[in-house]
Amino acid sequence: MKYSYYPGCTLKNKAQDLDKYARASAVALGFELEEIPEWQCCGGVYPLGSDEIATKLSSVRALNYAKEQGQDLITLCSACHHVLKRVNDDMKNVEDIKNRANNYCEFDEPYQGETKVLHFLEVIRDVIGFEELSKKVVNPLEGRKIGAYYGCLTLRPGKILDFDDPENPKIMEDFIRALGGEPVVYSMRNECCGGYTALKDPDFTKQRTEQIFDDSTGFGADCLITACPLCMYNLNKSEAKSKVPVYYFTELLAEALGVMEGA
Amino acid sequence: MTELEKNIEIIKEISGSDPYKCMRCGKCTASCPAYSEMDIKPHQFASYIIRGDLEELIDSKAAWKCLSCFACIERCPRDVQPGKLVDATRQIVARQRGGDYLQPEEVPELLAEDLPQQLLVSAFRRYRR
Amino acid sequence: MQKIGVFVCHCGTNIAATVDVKKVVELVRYEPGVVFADDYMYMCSEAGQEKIIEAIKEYGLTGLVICSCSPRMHEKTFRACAEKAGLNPYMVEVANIREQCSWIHKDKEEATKKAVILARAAIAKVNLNTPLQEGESPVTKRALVIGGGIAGIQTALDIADAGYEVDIVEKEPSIGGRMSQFDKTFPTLDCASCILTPKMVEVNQHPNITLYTYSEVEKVSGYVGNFDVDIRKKARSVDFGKCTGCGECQTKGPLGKIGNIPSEFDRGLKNRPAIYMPFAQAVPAVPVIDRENCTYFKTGKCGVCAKICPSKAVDYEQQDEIVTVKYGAIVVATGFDIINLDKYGEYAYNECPDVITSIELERLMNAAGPTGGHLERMSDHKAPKEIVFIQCVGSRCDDDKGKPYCSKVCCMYTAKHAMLIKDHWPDTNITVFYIDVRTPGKNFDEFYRRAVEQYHVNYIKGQVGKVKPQPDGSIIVQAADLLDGKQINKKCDMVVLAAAIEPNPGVRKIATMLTASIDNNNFLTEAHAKLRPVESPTAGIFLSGMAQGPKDIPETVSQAGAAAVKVVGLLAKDKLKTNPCTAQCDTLLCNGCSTCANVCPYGAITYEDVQVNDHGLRETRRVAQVNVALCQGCGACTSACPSGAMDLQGFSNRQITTEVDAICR
Amino acid sequence: MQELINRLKELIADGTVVRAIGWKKGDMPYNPEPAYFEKPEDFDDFVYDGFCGANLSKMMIEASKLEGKTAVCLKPCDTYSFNQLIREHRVVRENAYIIGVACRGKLDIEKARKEGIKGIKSVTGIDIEGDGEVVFDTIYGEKKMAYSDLMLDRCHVCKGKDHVIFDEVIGESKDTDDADRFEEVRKIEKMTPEERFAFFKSELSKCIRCNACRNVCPACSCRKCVFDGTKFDSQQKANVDSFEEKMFHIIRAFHVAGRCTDCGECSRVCPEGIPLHLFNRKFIKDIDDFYGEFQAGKDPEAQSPLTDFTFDDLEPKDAVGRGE
Amino acid sequence: MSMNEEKKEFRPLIVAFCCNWCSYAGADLAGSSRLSYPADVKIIRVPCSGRVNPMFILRAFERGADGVIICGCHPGDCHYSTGNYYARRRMALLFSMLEYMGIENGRTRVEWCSAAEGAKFSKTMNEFCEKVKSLGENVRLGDLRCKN
Repeated sequence: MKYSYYPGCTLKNKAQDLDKYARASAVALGFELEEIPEWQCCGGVYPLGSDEIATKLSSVRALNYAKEQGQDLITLCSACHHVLKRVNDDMKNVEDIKNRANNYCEFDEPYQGETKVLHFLEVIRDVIGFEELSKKVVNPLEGRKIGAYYGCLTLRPGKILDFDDPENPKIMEDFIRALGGEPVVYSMRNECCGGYTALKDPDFTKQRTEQIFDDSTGFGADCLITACPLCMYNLNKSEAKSKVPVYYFTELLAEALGVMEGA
Repeated sequence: MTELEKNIEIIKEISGSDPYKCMRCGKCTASCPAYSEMDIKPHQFASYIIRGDLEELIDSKAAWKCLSCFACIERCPRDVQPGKLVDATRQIVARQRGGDYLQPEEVPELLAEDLPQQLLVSAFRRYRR
Repeated sequence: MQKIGVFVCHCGTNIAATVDVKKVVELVRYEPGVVFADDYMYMCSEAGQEKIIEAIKEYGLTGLVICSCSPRMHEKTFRACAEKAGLNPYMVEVANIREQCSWIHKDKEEATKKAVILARAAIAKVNLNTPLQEGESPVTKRALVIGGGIAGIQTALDIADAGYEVDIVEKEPSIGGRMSQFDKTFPTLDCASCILTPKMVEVNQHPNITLYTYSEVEKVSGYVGNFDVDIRKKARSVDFGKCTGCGECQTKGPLGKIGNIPSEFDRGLKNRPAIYMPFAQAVPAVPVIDRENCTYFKTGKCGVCAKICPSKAVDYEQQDEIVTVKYGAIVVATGFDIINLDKYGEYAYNECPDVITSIELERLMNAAGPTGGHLERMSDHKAPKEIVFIQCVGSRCDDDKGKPYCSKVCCMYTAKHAMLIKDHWPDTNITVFYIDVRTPGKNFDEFYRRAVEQYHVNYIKGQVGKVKPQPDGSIIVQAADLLDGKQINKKCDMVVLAAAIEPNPGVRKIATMLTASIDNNNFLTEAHAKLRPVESPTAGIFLSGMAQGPKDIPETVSQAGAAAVKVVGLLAKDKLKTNPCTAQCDTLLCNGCSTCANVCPYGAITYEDVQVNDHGLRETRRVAQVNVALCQGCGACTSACPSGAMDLQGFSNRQITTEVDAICR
Repeated sequence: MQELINRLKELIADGTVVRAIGWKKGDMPYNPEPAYFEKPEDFDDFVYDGFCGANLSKMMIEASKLEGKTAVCLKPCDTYSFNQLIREHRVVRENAYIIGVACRGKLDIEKARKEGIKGIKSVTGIDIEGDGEVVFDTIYGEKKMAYSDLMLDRCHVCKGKDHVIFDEVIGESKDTDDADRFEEVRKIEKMTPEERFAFFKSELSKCIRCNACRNVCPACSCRKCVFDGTKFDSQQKANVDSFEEKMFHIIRAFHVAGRCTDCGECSRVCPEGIPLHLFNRKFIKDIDDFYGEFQAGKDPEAQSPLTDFTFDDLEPKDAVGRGE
Repeated sequence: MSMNEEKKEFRPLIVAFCCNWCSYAGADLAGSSRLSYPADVKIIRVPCSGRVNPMFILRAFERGADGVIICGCHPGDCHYSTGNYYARRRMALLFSMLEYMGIENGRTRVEWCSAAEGAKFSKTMNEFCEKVKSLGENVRLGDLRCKN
């Protein structure tokens, strides 16, 4: 199975781990990631005004490219996942944006949201299946109590992203279980880490991440996983981090699949 | 249509949400992780807009403190989506006033070495036009 | 040519404010057939009707057009008025210039123009009206009540006491419904079972009442006065005649008293065995075997209950039985349930056993409940010291977020719960997060104020954002106090959700069978929101209880009584007037092709060979015959008929065509 | 043909039937006409060849009322119409003796005319059994055409060579189906609304309200047509200028929708050459698309699509704008 | 808006066939809730959407209607159990035929509207009027004759 792959800017740079372990794991799991040539940054956030199009065009181009290849589009970064899915939803359902974006892009045929956008985890859940995944695990993460930290962008708005139940998600927990680890459920897992305010209000994000660590360790987590480079950054800024390491979910995946070395 | 109603129409258009649907239940405010930072609370955005107190919103600290975490949008029982009203306020500042919360000159100073690109672009999008 | 009188109603200012009534009168006066036109302030008033009667007599009117409110409102009134003056009631047509004109248009000129057009269409139609005679149909003097909760019980008792036979169909093994699950009732704190159980017993012993428990309505045909209903009596696997209700089978079964199946009655807070009575006071006191969960039915082995039954009442061979019964009237009292809370993950209902619904709390506080009436947390069986109530969970929501309506009873039962808890366990702190406290009703606000003033229940305005279970087993409720402008993290050890109520999910299927209309929220629609609140628009179908809309017990009981009176009023008649607007076949045009019979929902069309004289040509032809007693006047046959032989009286092809012409003129 | 004549005579002689319905010679070699045959000498004019296109099933409506049985010659496609008439109780099965006659496609004289063949004196090669070319002896000399080129359009989309109801079959039929039945409809569907409107307007403007389509149609068997009656104030206005062609032809097609077997007689008899079958075939195509394939007359027990439904039928709004 | 301007504006003529049990009651509810829709809509009460003969629709167009809408109970909720199911098939085929003949398909519509859906009734009528208005005068079916 081949997928168009949209890595996004951060994965090329600060979050190379998220990317490289994903690629190695994909090979081990038997699917191929074809990076979209000349992709442009998704913008990191969905535009503030629902009536804007200029800031949506880079996503539209990537989506249309995947459509032309006849492939589903995979992303890993929670921000790209969020933006691509929402823009795709606009292209499918919002007449005005669809028309304006297509007028601007002048594709061979108009893009109308045909591409299916999938998060890497969704491919594992919906295409490969957790049962199949657990069969491929060579180094089960036995005895590890892992807290899934979802943050906000992967889950919300739940109706459009259609990723998992936004209030009570279980995809990452099932993932951890499939890898042989023990998922730790805690209520802060879908609460915001403070996000981009880290730039101007680092103290505030610190408060947030402390609460996240308190809650997750309170329930017994000995490490956290995330899919978001920004969450990773903010969590890493916390002092608690020394006791509780934070990993990209792909890193644990690669470890369990035994492909860390080649990555 | 009154002047006030026209302004509300503009906000409706930018935000794609309708402040008149708000029933003042406060679930947004209850959900907001940035509550402590906000001088005007999320649930008040709808009432400020309906009252026509756009100036106060625009001048507020709150408009820039929203984390865009969508908790209020997800949970709002009336589908008012207060987070979108906050975003719309920022847009009005950017579109009508050219005011930005983040100036390019500030950036080098704020830049940490391990800062992910995602943070920078997000912040730029959120704080500026 | 008809002699038509046109009467234009002002309806006070309801019509006259937007429609120039005088002008309408002037403009329709010269329409073909019109010999008299006048206006009046209130046409439906006695004086208005007197005017009509006088005009009929004075001008020898043969047809009437009343321009007024909707015919659904006063067509009957004006027909009766015509009849009084000796005019066939079906020579009356109503032009709806209120609901469909004055009330929705603002521009007076435009509304007046439209009113004239609507009047013209009605005049054109009356020109083609023919006097119709109502037929008669007999009334089966027996009523069916669907649902055996307090609404159904009360309706059945009232009908039975009036001397008519009535059957109750209840899908559960026992009657009693939701009320039997409650502990106490507001605003007087009576014990629910103390006031309900005697009624249940009365139902069981009443000579005029037949109970079909563990049964469902399968099929309904017929019409007002003459319904045929198929009732499926599900196999109980216990012989009614032999069972003494001793309960041995439940207590001494393979799992003893405990069982391993979540008890529906106790909302899953307790288990039950596969052979069970839902609760001790069940009526009838005859257990059922839940075949899906019974080891014997699943594996063919076990049979313990049959062995221990002292009266040999267990019968594994019992089959479902379908009985067909005739009824004159049907009451829908299917009640409610609370919504599924899967959509509201922020309240952690599915994750945390100590987050419960109000109805679960009822069971927890009930002496016969899973904890014997001791309020305890389901997680560690400790008594909660700090309890948070969350109001409006799924009520008052936007379309896809939940129910758009107020569930009406939650504010009051929450105050009740708070007071009862404080009464029994005074050292418990109680906080209620509310959006609005709604207490319209006799002694209702006083009741709520007592909770605050006497019991010191802490009411905080602000919906809860998130319920966060903590590592130490406590729960933090993240909310806002909107009046104080604070975000609150309230630590507690139990959370009670006031989940929205919704009509029993089975009601949709029943409504479809009854052709009773239902609204977007699956509540049954009443014939008129104010004036006919316990009747469905479908004749012979009546509404009782929550099936019609959210209401509390006193309201339910009064509505149940009202529905019963309507039923009794119907059953008291020996004959019903039938709608004369039935289909009619022109035998000279009929091809005998059977197309019409294929679409008739009532089987009212048969074919007969008849002798016809078609302009001198005498021959025997196979032609359609309409049984007017069965025909309900839908007209499906008329549009299926290619030759135009089939026509509908009162809505004939020519009448509708002429209306079209009048409107498009 | 002789075998057919002999058999019909035999059936009358042995009292099985009282009369037969078939074709007799017309004033031209290419226009035979339907006729009753009772006495042996009636059969002198009997003909059955490639030009005998008329569907005789409708004649059984009246013949059913006569004393004694009637033998009726039905081509494979005509038997569908007969079945449909049975379903509608318009003919009495017991009063008919159905001879399934062989068919290798019926001919359209207009096709010859289009080729410039005029002044026809006689035609050969139109026998049912033959398989050669059709030869016209004309006042301008001999002209030839391939049988298939001369065939009616409807025969190119033949429903099949099997009779769906019969008492006996005489002769061997051939499959002539070599075109897509709905191609013409599809072509129109693909036009712009303006083109479609112009097309139908120009076709229907040829209508001279002669009612030939109505009279020949086996599904149009009403004792009295709604357009002749007063039930809708829609009396035939042939003599005035207000005959509503669109209304008439839409309603006619609508009334036969789900009952029309697509026998194509309407178009065959139209003196103005209006392709009336395009209305019926549109309904047939829509019915197939919306509610599953249905062939009227195939199964006399089958419920007509318009007197049937499923709970999740297509919504009218989805029935239109499909080409957009 | 002054009266003069209004005269210039094209106002469509719309005939609405409403079944007595659901849609006509829905229209009444729209009325008692004061949910306005254009006066261009004129309602004809029929017992059931299954009563609507295609003849009526063509007749309306012939006599100058610019749009025809048929409203009935929601499928499954027909007062007579099945009338709207037959109507649904009839109208699907008729509308498709009209479209095939080049008639703008926005001029016809079927809407299911219950007695409780006053708001939907009003919204539907507003939308339909808007649509028909945008199509302009009904030239193609206004004259059912095909003679020029």
